Amino acid sequence: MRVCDTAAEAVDGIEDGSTVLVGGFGMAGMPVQLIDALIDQGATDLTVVSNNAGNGDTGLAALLAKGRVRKVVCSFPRQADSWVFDGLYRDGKVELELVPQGNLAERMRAAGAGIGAFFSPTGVGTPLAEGKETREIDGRTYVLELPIKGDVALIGAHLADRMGNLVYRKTARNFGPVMATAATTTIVQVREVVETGELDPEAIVTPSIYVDRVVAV
Amino acid sequence: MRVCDTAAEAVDGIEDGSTVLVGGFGMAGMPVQLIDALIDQGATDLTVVSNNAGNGDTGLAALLAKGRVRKVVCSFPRQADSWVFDGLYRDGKVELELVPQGNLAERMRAAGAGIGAFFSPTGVGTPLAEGKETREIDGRTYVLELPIKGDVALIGAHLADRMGNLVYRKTARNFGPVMATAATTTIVQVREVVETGELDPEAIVTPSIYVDRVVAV
Amino acid sequence: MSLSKDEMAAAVARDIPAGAYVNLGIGQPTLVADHLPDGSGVVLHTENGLLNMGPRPSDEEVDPDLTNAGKQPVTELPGSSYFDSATSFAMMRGGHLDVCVLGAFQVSAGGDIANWHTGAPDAIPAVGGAMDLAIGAKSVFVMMTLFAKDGSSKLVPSCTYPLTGVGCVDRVYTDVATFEITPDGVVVLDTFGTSYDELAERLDVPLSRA
Amino acid sequence: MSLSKDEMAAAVARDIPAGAYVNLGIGQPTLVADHLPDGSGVVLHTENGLLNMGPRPSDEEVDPDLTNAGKQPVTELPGSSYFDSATSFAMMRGGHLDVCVLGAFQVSAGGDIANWHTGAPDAIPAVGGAMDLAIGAKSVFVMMTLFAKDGSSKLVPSCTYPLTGVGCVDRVYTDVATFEITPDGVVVLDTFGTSYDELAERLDVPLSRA
Repeated sequence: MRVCDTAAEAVDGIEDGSTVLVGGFGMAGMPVQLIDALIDQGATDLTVVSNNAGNGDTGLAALLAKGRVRKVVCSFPRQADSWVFDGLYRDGKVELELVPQGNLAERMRAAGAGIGAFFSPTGVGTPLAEGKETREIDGRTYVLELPIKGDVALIGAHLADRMGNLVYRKTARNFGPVMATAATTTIVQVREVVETGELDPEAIVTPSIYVDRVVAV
Repeated sequence: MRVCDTAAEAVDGIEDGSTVLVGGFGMAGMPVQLIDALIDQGATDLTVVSNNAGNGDTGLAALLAKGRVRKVVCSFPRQADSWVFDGLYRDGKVELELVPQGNLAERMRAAGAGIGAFFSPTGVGTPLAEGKETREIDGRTYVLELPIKGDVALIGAHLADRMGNLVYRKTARNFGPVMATAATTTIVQVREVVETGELDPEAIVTPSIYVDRVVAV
Repeated sequence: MSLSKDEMAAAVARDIPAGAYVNLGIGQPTLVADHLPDGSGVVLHTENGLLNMGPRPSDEEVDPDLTNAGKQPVTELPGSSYFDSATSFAMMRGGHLDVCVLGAFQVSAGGDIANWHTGAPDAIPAVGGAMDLAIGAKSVFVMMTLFAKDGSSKLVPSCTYPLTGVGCVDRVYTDVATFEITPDGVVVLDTFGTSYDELAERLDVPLSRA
Repeated sequence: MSLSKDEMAAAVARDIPAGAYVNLGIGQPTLVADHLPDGSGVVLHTENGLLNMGPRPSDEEVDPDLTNAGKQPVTELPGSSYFDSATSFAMMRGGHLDVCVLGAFQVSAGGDIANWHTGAPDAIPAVGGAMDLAIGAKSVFVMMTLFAKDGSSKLVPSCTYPLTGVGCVDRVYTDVATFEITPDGVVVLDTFGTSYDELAERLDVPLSRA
């Protein structure tokens, strides 16, 4: 675990072609400063896994606008302010894998938890299960879903201690905890880094084992 | 959600033949008063799912000694003080399904999370995977594991509020949270029931949706 | 008289049991919250990670860290709890919600629902949590106008739009009638400004009376 | 001189990188904690739900709510976190622990481990978290005496006891030698009170020198 001085230091070394898990539900929990640093860092040909595909012209939308993203894996790309993604998608400049939100979260959980695959009832009989293996178990039909593992996770949290334990704030928690478990390198922007021992051990949401780099922004 | 006055009220209606998930790791988190009440209540022919199979002569061991348990599903029955289980097992009076601890927890999580089955790497190539379906995924071999659903969960927690939100204390947390999700009826003994709003919403471990009955003991 | 949106929301609210755990889908279903009686004890779930969600805050109280699934600012009530997305969807998928209320483009006589994609070739698809909600809650209520702008019924023998979930809808609340989807077919529970016979004639779906 | 249990634990401790996340199995492996240097930053995991576990408390400080996987009282260090069993085993199974140290009845030349069951027909089997630990950690270290009481080697061509995990052991720390299990076979890293040639003669497993 490294406490970084700058967002640039935090995103150092992210390679072209990486799968990057990006936290946030809309703007809540979105690691905007890390994404800005990633834009400056220059990695390209990225696969981005995130619930949405960018809002307005900042954060994930800005990364998309720079042409750095080859493929988006998400549940809800289309929003009132998703014009950047919309344009790229219509022009065939970005690939989309649409995943129901619960399967998206559970596929990342599986990656983090060492589960090889799981049978989900979500999406059965819909276009999003087409071509996937199905099985009837105990009278119900399920579709086989595979893990989504990230090379890197970029997430936003509220506070970290110097070991990397994290707490979040309200619904900004969303995809942060599961993405932290699912990436080889988990990079976190927080509002403040506190001394080790200041966070209540009973209330820590992401234990330090999942966190590689932290930066206060 | 009902706040019960007595443990007897809390365990009312548990039927013969039920599958009962019993929390605790050794004595930490063991819902001793609920088990005592279950002994008095009289339900029999039970399948008990718990990490251990009783310690000493109280709690789960006492339930076993009364001959109420047809089958134990657990990871670690044999302990220095598991003489009750040991005797019944050697006499062929109780059935044992031995499950690796992580698969035990994950199978209950699957039941609570609506997952039909999952591929686990744990136990592959060992006697505990014999007869189970295996599959190679991405170069690794996994064994297919099915959910374990309870009719009832009996768990111990530290505090509840009047809605049924729970917090635990230290390593007494263990199987409580996952069992709370995996049973049709979740019954909880706590040290104190506090007013709704007194628990920090960021630190609640088991949200009220999973809890049916609470009793302070 | 047919029902207004608010009257439809009130009709749904009346059928939600006291103390139920409920998810209200994005759009019209969110109106249902305004019609739950005081002291109902109904607990609202929002899939981005909150139980016991409260109403929209005043402008001064808006907190960007506290939104609903529609990304609108909300509040927390006493007894709230926060959790991450994997936990939230485990809760939904695991059948712990008593009721979810969804909007829909179409519902079939067999309880299939289509509410995420019109199938238009140039549309950008977005599904969010709709498929998880459709198959997860113990009871799935749909709230929609019965007829589309072109006059066609949205209660259909079989959905023509891409499906969200199969055989999962329990009740359909519309401006002119309330329907129950049963294994034996579609039952008309109530009509508003129309009659059972008018409906039976206009819909392609076999109906029966409650 | 062959190593004492404490010297074996010290040998293991020396090979644990600073800052590593480590699970020490029940029994002898717990001795390793006593040999980690001050300031190593090694974080101990106990599978019943705690990271950054501290040493045994004084008798007055014993807390029945705070134990390790062996159900012995322990303490928490600054920066600890608690979590439930499903989360704890997700952490293990997901490959997040850097090292786990296990005792064993037998280890095979291919890295199989047998440590949960002697196979005796009257034994009551108990596996606990051993199978999850064996396949979960990035590096699996085994700590055992090399020879059983009857003189037979516990490092074997193929385990005769029921397996705990297949092909998962990386290193074997014994009283008379330390071995590395590699895809190309078993490498002797160190010997204590014996020689490579003596070992090569006594074991049924092909060895090579480091």
